[in-house]
Amino acid sequence: MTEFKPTILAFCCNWCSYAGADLAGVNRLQMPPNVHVIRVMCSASVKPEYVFKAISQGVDGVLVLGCHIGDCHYLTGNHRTAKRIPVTKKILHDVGIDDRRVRLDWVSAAEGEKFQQVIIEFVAEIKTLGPNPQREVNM
Amino acid sequence: MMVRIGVFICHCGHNIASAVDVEEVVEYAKTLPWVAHAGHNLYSCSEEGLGSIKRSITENKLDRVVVAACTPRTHEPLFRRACEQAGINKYLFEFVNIREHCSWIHAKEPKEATEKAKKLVAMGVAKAALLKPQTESEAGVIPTAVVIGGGISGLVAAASLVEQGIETHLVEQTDRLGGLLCDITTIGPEGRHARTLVKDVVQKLEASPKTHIHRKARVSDVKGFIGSFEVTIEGCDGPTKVPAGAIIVATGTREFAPTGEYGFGEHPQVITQLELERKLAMGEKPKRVVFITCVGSRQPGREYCSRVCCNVTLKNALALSKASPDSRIRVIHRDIMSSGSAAEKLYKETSDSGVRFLRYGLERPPEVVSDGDRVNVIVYDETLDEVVSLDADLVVLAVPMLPPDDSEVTGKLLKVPRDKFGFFLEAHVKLRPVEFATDGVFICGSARWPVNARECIWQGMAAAAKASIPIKEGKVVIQAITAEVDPEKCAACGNCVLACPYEAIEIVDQDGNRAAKVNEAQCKGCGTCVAACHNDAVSQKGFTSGQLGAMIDALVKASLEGSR
Amino acid sequence: MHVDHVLTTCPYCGTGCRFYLQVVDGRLVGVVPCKTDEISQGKLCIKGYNAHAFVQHPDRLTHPMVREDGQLRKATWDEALDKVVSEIKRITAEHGPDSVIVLASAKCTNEENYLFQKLARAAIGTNNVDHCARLCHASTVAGLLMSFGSGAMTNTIPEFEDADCVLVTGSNTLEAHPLIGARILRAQDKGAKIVVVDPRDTPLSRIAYSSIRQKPGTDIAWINGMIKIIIDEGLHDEGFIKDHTSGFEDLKRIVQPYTPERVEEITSIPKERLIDAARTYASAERAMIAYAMGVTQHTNGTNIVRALANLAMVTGNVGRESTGVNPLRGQCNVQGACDAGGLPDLFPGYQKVEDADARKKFEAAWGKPLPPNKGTTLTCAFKDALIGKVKAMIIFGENPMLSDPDIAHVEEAIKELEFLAVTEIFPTATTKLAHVVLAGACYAEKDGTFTSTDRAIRPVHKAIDPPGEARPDWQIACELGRRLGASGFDFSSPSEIMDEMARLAPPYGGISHARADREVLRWPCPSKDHKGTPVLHVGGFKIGKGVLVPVDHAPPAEQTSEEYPFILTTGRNLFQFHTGTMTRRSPKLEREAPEPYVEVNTTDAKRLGISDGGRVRVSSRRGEISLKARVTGWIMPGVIFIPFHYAEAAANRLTNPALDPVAKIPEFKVCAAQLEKA
Amino acid sequence: MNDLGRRLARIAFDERGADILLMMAENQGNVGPVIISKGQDPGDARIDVPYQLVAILTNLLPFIGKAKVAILCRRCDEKALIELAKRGIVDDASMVRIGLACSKEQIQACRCSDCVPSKVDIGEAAEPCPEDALAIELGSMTIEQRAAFWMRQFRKCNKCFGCTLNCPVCFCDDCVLEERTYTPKEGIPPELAFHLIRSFHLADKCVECGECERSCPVDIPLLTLRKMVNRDMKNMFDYGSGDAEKKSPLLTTLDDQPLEDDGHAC
Repeated sequence: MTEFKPTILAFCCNWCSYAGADLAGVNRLQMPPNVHVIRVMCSASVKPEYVFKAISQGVDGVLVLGCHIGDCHYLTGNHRTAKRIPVTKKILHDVGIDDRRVRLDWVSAAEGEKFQQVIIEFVAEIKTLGPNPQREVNM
Repeated sequence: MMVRIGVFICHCGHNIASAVDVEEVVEYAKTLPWVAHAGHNLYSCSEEGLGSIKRSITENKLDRVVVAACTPRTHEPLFRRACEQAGINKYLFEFVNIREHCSWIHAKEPKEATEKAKKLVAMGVAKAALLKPQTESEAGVIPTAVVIGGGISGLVAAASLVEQGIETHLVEQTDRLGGLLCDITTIGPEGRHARTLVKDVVQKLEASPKTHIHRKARVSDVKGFIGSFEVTIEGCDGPTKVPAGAIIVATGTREFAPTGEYGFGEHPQVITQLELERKLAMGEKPKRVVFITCVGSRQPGREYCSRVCCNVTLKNALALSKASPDSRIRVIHRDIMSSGSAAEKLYKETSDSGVRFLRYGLERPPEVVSDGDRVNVIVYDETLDEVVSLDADLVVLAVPMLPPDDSEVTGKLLKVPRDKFGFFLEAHVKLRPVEFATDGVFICGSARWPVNARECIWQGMAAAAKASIPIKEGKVVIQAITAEVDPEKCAACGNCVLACPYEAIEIVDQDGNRAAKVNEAQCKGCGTCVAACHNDAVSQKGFTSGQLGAMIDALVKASLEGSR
Repeated sequence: MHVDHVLTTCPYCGTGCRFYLQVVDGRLVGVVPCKTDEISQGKLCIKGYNAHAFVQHPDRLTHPMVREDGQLRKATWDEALDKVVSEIKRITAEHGPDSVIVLASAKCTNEENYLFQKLARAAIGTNNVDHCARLCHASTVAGLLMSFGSGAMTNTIPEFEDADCVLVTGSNTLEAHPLIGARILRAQDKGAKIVVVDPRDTPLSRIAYSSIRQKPGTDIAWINGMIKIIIDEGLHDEGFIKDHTSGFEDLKRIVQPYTPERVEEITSIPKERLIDAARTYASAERAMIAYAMGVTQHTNGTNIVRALANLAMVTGNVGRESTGVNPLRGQCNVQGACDAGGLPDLFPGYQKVEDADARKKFEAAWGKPLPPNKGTTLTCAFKDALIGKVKAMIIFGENPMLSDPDIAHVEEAIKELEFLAVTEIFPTATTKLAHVVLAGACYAEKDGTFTSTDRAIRPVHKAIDPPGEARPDWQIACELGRRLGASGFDFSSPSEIMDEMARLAPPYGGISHARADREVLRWPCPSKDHKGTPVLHVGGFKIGKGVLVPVDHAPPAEQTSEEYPFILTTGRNLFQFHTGTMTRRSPKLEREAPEPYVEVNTTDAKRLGISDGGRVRVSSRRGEISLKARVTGWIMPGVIFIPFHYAEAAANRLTNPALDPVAKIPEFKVCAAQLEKA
Repeated sequence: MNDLGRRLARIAFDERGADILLMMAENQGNVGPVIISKGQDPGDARIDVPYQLVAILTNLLPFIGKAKVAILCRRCDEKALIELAKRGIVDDASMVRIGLACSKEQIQACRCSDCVPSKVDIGEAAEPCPEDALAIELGSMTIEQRAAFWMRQFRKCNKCFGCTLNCPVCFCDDCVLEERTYTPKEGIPPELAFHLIRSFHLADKCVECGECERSCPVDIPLLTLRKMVNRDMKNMFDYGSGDAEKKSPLLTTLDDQPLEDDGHAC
C-alpha cells in the first residue's frame, strides 16, 4: 500500500493568515507539503459551498484561516466565519463525514509559528483520519 | 473568447529553484488547458524578468498571465504594472506563491515541493482562465474637510488642514474652543501653559479664510462616502449641509463623575482633578491635599487605565508641594503609571519634593470621613502594613476619562465601530493608525483612547495628514475587488444587506424588480456578502465562485490524477 | 389575475405522470405534481418539473409556411392546407396512393393518431402509416404479440415496488423513466433484488443488487444461458409451462449449448454472475422483467424480446401481479400511437389490415373501401424514397432528421421526395426540408389522451391557447381529410374522436374522456362497465398458450474491425429528451446537459491519450462527428456511448440503418466506430 | 361546493377581507391546488392532501401584485411565511392566514413537534410527535454507519429538484445547484455537495414542513436530515426558524462577545 498523502485546501484571508503564512515562509518554518492555499480577502468570503464542494470531490481536509476575532480587517467579517464554519462542520457530521476534516482557526499576520503549528497538526490529524471516503465515489 | 495564458515560473535565484524543479513545473504547465506559453525566469521581478514577460505577452499573443514566484502581498503590483505595460488589463494577472508557501517551507523535500508547485500552478491557471478585465473606478474628492470636535486634537487637525490650503469646517458643541485644555493650567510634564497653546492654535486657525468654525453646533447627519460626504451641521442658525471629502473625528473625552465615591458630591472638600485645575487656575493654593488615583477605573466594569491621570496627579501634587513649604501633599495610589523619561523624572521630582505616596489595594480602598470643615482619609497603606489617617483640606480624586455621551450617536452617524467602553476603534492599530476602516473618516485624540495633550497634537496632525491625501490627490481609486450583484439572479432576500459590515448594500427597486445593489465606493471588498448569498447573485470581482471553484477543481484533478 | 391549475399528463417519457400546469392569465408559470395520481404520487422527474418551460418559447411556430423559390414563407392556413391537398392529389393520381406515407406521432394524442391513420387509410387510401415506435419498440410489438398475443407491458408501474426481483436490461431506468426507476428502487428498499444487465453502468445498476455488463449485441446468449441454468437447476415452473405454454422442448434443446462458459465467451459476463442472476430471478416469488431500447434496437430485437418472454414463461412469471415482461416505452404516447393504429399493418386496437373481417368493419365505419395490403414502414419508407417508390410524406411532429439512423441517407431520401409536409411546434432539421410546414399545438394547448407504457389512458387537458395561428394536430388532420374529400372528419372535439375509436378498437371499447378523467383505466377495457386490466394474461393467454419461441444468438449486423475497433451504442440521458426539440428549449434542462459527449472507458482513454472533457472525433462507416469525451469507469472497455439528443454532434450520423427483419427496427445499439483525439 | 369550501371562502373573503384564496380542492377524483377570487366557487375543498401551498404561492408571487392573499396555513406554513417575510419575499401585511390544524396521521408522518397554528380555524389541534426516530437512530450510529446510510440514500437521487421546487422557503429563481460551480459532475446522482449545500442553505430557514421528503421520488429521508441540522442550529445558536424576532445567526456578528481591541494594551 502506498503512503497516504492527504490533499488539503486552505483558505487564508489576505490580511492576517496569508500574511502569517508568508511570515512562516520568510522564517523558513518547515511543514508538510500537503496544504494548498487559496487567498481570499476575508475569511468571511469563504462560502461553505467551497468547503462542501472540496470535501465531496475528495479533498481530504479543508482549513479556513482568518484574523483573530476583533482583528478583522473588515471589522466583523470573521464573526460570520466564526458561525458559518461550525455549521458547515455540523452538517458534515450529520451525514457521516468526520468534521475534523474541516478546521477553522485564527492566525494573525505575526503568527508565522502558529501557522506552521496549525499545518503540522492538521496534516497529522488528516493522516490519522485516512483518505476522504468521497475520493472513492469520484474515481 | 480566446484564452491564451502565459505561465512564468520564477527561480528566484536559489530561493525557489533549490527546492522546486522549475523546469519540470514549466513542462507541466504546458500541459494545462488554455496555457499558450510557459517559461521561467531567474528573477521574474528583475528588469530582465519583467522585460521577458512583456515580450512574451506580445510574441505569444497572451491575454492572461500567471506568475509563480513569491507573495502577491509584496510583488503583485509590479507584475500587474508589467501586464498593463504590455497591453493586458492588470486584473488578468494571477499570482501563484511557490516561495513563501512552497520552496521555503518544504526546503528538504524537493520532490514533494515540485509536486505541490505544480498543483498550485494548475490552480492559478484555472483561476486565471476565468479572470475578467476590470476597470478601477475613480471617484472625485470634494476638497473640503470636516473636523468634529474643537478640543486640542480637532484644533490642531483643522489648523494643519487649513495650513495645507484645505477648506475646513470645525464643529464644536460648546461656544469655546480648546476643550478640556480650557480648564487646565499647565500641561505636563514640561509644564506648558494650556491656554497659551490653545490660543496659538486658534489664532492660526482664525487667521485663515479657509476656516469655518461652527460653535454651539453638532453634526446631525452624514451621508455618502470617501470623497463625497454630505455632513449636516446643526448650528445656531439651523442646519447647514456641508459637502466634504474627508471627516476627522476629534470628539474627545470627558471626566468620569465619581458620585458617591469617597464622599464626592457629599463633601465639598472632595473634588476631581479637573475641579482642582480650575481652583489652581484661580490662584488657590490648598496645603493639605490628599490625591486618590484610579477612582472608578481599573476595576470591574471599567477595567482600563485612563493613562493620563497619574501624570496629572504628579504634576498637580508637585505644583502644590512647591507652592508652599508647609504643604502636606499625599498621593494614595494603586500604581503610578508614568512611563517615559520625562514622566519618570516628574515622579522622582514629586517624590523628592516631599509628597508622600501611599499604596492601597482594590480590596481595601481608603475611606473619606468628614467632620465639617475638614475631611480625614483613612487608608490602609500596603507598604507599611498599617492603617493611616490623613487629614485634608481637599481630597482630589483622579478619575478616568470617558468617551463623550454622544459617542454612540457619532459612531452610528459615521458607521464606525466603538469598543465596549465606547471609545472609537481605528482600522488597525499598527497598519492604519488614526484611520477608521471606513475610508475617508479619521480619528484623533481622546475619542480614540485617553491621551495627553501632546499625543492629541500628534494624532491631530497625523489625522490631518491622512485626510489630506485623498483631497490633495483629488480622486480615490477603488480597487476592482468590490462586490457586484447580478440583478437577474438576485432574490432580494437581504442576506447580503444584513451581512455587510459596511452597510454598503441596499435592496433597490428597479422597474419593479427588487434586487440588491452595492455601493462601490462604500464596498471594501471583503466578500462577506458573497458568502451570505445563496444563489451566487453577489460575487466579488477577482474572487468569483467560478474562479475559486475552478481552483478547487484543478486541485482535485491534479491530486486525484496524481494518486491514480 | 386569474390562476388555474390544469391537470394534465407529462409530454415526455411513457410513464404517464400527471401534474397541474399553473396558468396565470394565459401564461404557463409552473408545474405542480398531482399528489393523488396513482402513478406519480406527487413526484416528478426534472423533465416533468420543466414541462412548462418550452411551451411558450419564442421559437414556437405560430403560422403555416409554404416553400416558394426555395424559401419557406408565411402562409395562410387555407393556402398551406390546399397546397398539401393539391400535392397529395397530384402525386396519388400520378403514382398511386402507396406513393404517399403519413407519419403519425408518439407525441400526439390517441385521438390525433387515430385521425392520422384514418387520414392515410380512408382519405388517401394507403396503409402507409407509421411512426417512431418503429424506432423504439417495433420489436416489442412484434415479439410479444407472437409470444403472448399482446404487444404491450404485461403489468403496471405501481407493481414494481412489490416485486421480489426486478431484472432490468437495456434500460437506463432512472434516467429514461425516472419514476419507474424510483419504483424499482423502492422495491429494493423493501428487500427486492434488482439485477441490471447492461453494457453501461447506469445510475440504477450502480445501486442494484447485481450489475452485469454484457457485450452489446449478445443478449440472446445470456438470456438463453439463464434459461439453461434455470432448467438445469430445476428452477423452472413446470406447472405453468405445461398449462400455459407450448414449445418447451424446442426451447430446452436450443438453450442447451448456452453453458455459462460459452455465454461468458460470447457476452463477457462472468459465469458466476450469470448463475447468480438466474437463481435470483427464478427463485423470486414475483419477478418482473423491465426492458427498453437496449433490447429492442437490434437487428435481432424481436428475437431478444421473445427470449425475455421465454425467460418469464419458464419461471411462471406471467399473469400475476408484480411479474411479467415489461417494455418501458419511451414517449408519452408511443403506446397509444400503436393502439390507435399508427402502424402499417394494424388498424386501431391491433386488428390486422390483412384480416378481411377487420377491414370490413372499418370500411363500414368509414364508408370507404380500404387497401388490403400492409403498408410500408417508416424505416423502409426512406429506402423507398431513394428508389422513387415513395414520393410524398406527411409528418406529424416527428424529426427523422435526428431520430433516424444514418442521417446522411435520411436527408438524401427526403430530398428525393416530391413533397414533404411537416406539422411541428418548433423548427427542426426536418422542417427545414419541408415544402409545407404546419404550425401545431403542443400538449398544453389541446385536449385528448395519452396511453402510458402500462396501458393506462391518461387525459391531457388544454391549459392555454396555441401560439399565434397554430392549431391542434387533430384539427389539422380533420381539415386535410375534409379537403381530400373524405367523409368522417367532422369532429368538433377530441372526445368525439375517442368515442369513434372506442367503437372500433375493442381494447378501448369502454374508454371515454369522462371515464379517463375519473379513473385510471388500463386497456383492455372492452366495455363501459369494465374497470380496465392492470395485469394481462391472468389465468392464461388469450391466444390459448404462450409460445416459447426458440431463438439463437446471432452477432450484430456490424462487427468491429481494425478500422472501427469500438462498439458504439446510443441512448438517452436524464435531462434531454429524444431530439431535444422541447428539452433543449427548457433552460434548466439544457443547463444540466448542455453539450454532446461520448462516454469512453478510462483505460481506452488513457491508451488514446484522451482526457476527461477533451475533444474527440468519432467516426463510423457512415459519418463522423466531433464532441467532448466523458472518461468514465462506467462503460466497458471497447464500448463507447453517445446520447442521440444533440443535433450538433448527431449520434445518428454514425448509426447503422440495418433492420430487424421482422420489426424493421434499426440497430441503434450497435455499430462499429473509431475514436480519436481531435 | 362542499361545506368546507363554503367555510373557507367565508373566512377568507367575508371575515378577513382577502382578495384571493389559495387552498386545495377535489375535481374529478383528484385533489389539487386551487386559487379563487372573491365570488368564485371554491369547489369541494379538501385538507387531507398536503400540498405545499406556500411554495405554490411563492411561484405565483410575481403575478399576484398587491392582492391580499388568504392561504390555508398549517403551523409549518405559518413559519415559512414568517421566514419569507423576514427576507422581504412576502409582505406579511398582505397575507391572511387560515389556520389549519394537522391531523394525527399527518403529524406522525411529519414527526412534527410544532404542529398547532397560532389560530386554529380548520381542524382540531392534535398532540405533537416528540421525535424523529430515524434521527435518533442516526445520532446513535458510528460516523461510518451514518455515512453508509446517507451515501446509500444520496446515490438514489436523480436530481429532480423536487426538494427545492416544492420547498416553501427556497425562493431563488435560479439555484446554484443547477449550475456546475459546486457540483461540476454532469448526470446523476449529483455529488454529495448537492445535499450538503442544500442543508446549509436551509439551516436558518427550514420549517420542517416535510415537503422535500414527500416530493422525493426515491424516498430519501430528507426531513430527517433537515431536523438534524435544525437541531444543530438550536444547540449552537438557540435559533429556530419561524420566529419573526430572530435574525439568522449566520448573518450577524458574535452578539455576546464585544469587540476587543488588543491594541489598547500597548
